[in-house]
Amino acid sequence: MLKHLPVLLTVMPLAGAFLVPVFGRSGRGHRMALVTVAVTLLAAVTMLGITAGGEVLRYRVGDWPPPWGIELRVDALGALLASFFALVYLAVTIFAGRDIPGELNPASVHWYWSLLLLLLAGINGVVTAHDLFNLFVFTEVFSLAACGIISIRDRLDSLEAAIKYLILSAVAAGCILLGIALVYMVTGHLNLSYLAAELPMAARLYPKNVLAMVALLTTGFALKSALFPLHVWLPDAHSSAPSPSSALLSGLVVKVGIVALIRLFTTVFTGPVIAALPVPVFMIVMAVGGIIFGALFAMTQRDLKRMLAYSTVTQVGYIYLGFGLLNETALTGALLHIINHALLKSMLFMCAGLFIHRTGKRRIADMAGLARHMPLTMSCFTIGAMAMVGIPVTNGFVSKWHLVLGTLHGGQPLLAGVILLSSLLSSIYYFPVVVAGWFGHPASPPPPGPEGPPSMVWPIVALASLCLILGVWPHLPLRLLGDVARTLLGR
Amino acid sequence: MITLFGVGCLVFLVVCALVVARTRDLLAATVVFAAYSLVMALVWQQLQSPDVAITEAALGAGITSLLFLLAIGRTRRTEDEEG
Amino acid sequence: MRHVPALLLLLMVAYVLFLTMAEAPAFGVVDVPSRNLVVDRYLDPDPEETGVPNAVARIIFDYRAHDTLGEATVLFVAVGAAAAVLVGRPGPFATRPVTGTDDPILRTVARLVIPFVQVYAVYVITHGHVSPGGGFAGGTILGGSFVLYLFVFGPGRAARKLSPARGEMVEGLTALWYILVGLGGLLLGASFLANAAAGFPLGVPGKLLSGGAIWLIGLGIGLKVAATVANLFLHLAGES
Amino acid sequence: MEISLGLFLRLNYLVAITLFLIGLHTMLTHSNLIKKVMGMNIMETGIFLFLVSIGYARQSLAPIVDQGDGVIYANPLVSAIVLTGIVIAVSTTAYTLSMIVKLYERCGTLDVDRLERLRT
Repeated sequence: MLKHLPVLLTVMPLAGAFLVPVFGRSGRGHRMALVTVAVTLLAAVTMLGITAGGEVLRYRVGDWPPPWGIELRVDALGALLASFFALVYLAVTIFAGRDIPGELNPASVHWYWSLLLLLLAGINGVVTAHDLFNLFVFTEVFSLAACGIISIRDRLDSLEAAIKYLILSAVAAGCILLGIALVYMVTGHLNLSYLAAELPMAARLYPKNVLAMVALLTTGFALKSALFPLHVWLPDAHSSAPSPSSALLSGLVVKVGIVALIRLFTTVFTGPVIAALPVPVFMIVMAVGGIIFGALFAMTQRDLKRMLAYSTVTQVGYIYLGFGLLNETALTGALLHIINHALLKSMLFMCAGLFIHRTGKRRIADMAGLARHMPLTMSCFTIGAMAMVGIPVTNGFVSKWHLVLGTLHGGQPLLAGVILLSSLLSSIYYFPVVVAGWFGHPASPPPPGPEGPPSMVWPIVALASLCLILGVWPHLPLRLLGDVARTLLGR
Repeated sequence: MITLFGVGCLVFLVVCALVVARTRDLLAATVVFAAYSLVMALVWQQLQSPDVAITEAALGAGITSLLFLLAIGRTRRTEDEEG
Repeated sequence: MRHVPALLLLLMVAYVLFLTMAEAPAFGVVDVPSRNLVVDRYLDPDPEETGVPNAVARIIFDYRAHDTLGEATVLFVAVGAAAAVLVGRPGPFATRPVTGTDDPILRTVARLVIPFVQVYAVYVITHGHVSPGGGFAGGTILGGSFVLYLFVFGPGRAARKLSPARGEMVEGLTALWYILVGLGGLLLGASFLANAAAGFPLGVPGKLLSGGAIWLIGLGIGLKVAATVANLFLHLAGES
Repeated sequence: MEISLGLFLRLNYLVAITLFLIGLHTMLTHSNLIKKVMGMNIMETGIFLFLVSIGYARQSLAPIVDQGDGVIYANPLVSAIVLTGIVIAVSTTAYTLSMIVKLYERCGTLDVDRLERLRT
């Protein structure tokens, strides 16, 4: 059974998602989703145990050998991402159990659980894919499911945001598919390893074709992962979705595009193939734009979820910055930041969701004095804000530290300045919320009562403690990711 | 495929696409789009991909056009908001 | 004027793509890089590996069946998300365009035509492995016969034939069928979605009952697509 | 000169890219949502035409491989890719149109610019 885990990682959530409309209509959907996510988490952690030593799990779907059939691969990076993503998923799914039924039309609640599992299947499909077209198909699965968990909230602004997101996703899908067509035309392969072997030859014979292909694929995946200036869909989509969806969209979904790009740039577009094309430089420029502008826009927001969404634009910029530098320390920082930001931003969005659930208000000004009524949630929000700014003992500090070191190793002290400047900007928009939350006076106090249902408070507390644990003892993921970064860069 | 008929089909496709893009009447655009899909199916038949041609005729020309018709029926017929 | 950036972008894309096309491998030639060992095996004239002569069916239901699972999932996601949106409260500008017709000619013709359409659809679904067509095209035609019924007799009567709840159930079960066939390959000692390697009987190539898992998956896909199309149009016609 | 000759010999590719660009242009510049979806479909069929053209060779036959030896068949892999692509395109279209219908029910407009003005 162990050798089938790479494919089961995708197939189990799929089976769960197909079962929900059959059996999950009468309120059982949430429990079915929970069980499925838990089993997926178990599978991912098992694979992490196997691959942590450097082993790569290869799986031939349908028993066909690679160039003919579809190959799946799980390395330490894939297993680590799948584990953390499933962990965040479990917390969000527990949280959503009390939040979602009140937010949605009762006739569509069971679809929410189904779409949630389909989104997980899409993410896992992309993380495990080792075939370009397979990657595209599962990219579409997660893109459509991501729109689905936005538009399911029966409001005008959610619909508008989902349409915008879906149309831009379709442009991205067009770019990716045309890129795949171009690369298939000159190599005749879709498997990533075989592509990598054929591509140097093809780049000599048809250089323009290969360059256009790299540009199209990069644009497509950058659009899906909201790299500045292609982020225009993100603030609306992430702020108008139901809070559990926002947590997943900001925490996980934007990262999947980056993971796909990291895979492509470390296995296929290596060395001479992209030597003529300054993609990394381009990425760094865009990343710096995202870091600065995301922070500036976040400062002007009055809606809490919109502010968090713009902060995601900044954080995506950090990850692209570390990736574009292409040195070991920076890449380690970027990979660690993918995980840290997944934990942090999901936690912050769940805090925001609980504030909204409890008070019915969503403006930043309404958070004043809430610590008196919701001390645990406010503490967790404070931890998240500290980590976003990059204060020591939180996990955000560790990844930012590695990114700064990476810029120095890469001989770019100016970029280190950008990171520090943006930390300053983050503190300008995060800390007033925290200070007002603890010391402000509420305009209208919320109705008396407990902080919130335990199933909504504890997932937040669990993720916040994990953020602190990873901030104090970052060695385990760091050592693993350091090895991964070395392998990816081929050293 | 490099027959007069094939070239004619390709020219027809481009003309149809331009008409769909330019016309302000969404219903007319849908009808032209259905014709476009059918000719596209014909081109794929000539390119020796009958599986794709059948699927395009059923899904692209049939289902997609019907979807557009229903969507226009539930919304408005012209692209201009004042119409 | 606000379209100027978009136009500049398009001109740039057009310039790059046309230059690319001018130096791409020639059109209509056998000697191109995409015709390599991969395609040769797919086109193996002896169908002993898969048991079916239609090379496209070989690929979508056997060699690359995992992609087709993803494709069926995309369809499931899209129609599920659409259904979840469409059952929402009606807004102030709501209309119902499909009411059916009282025209006796239309009703009689529809009654006569629908059985023939359905027989043809079943033929296309069940012969997907030996001739062009297959689950996706045939399923669409089968769903199309339901759409014809819907347009002629109105959404109320159509929903009595197949209610949205029942349709969703059929969709879920047929999608599960795909996974079950795949898991069958896994439990028989091979991999997920394995066909001949797992010992599915391939039968005599060219016959109706041949191709093992290919035939089973094609059947499930046909039913799933039909249910999906029917369900989608029922929701879009305003019946929920 | 060289470029135009190269493009003429690859007429199918030229038409496919032209369709892709027409569709992309419609998607990016039209403010009507249904028109944008039509543009999306044209863009995607352009890509499919490109893919199918890659698989064609002169005198090739449809890839139903029971026609004896020494026959050239069209590339079946691109057909499989295009089949998947068509289904994905139709799914996206269906979902987008459903959302557009619901959006219109709420606010009575299909125009993105007007939606923007309604919001402010």
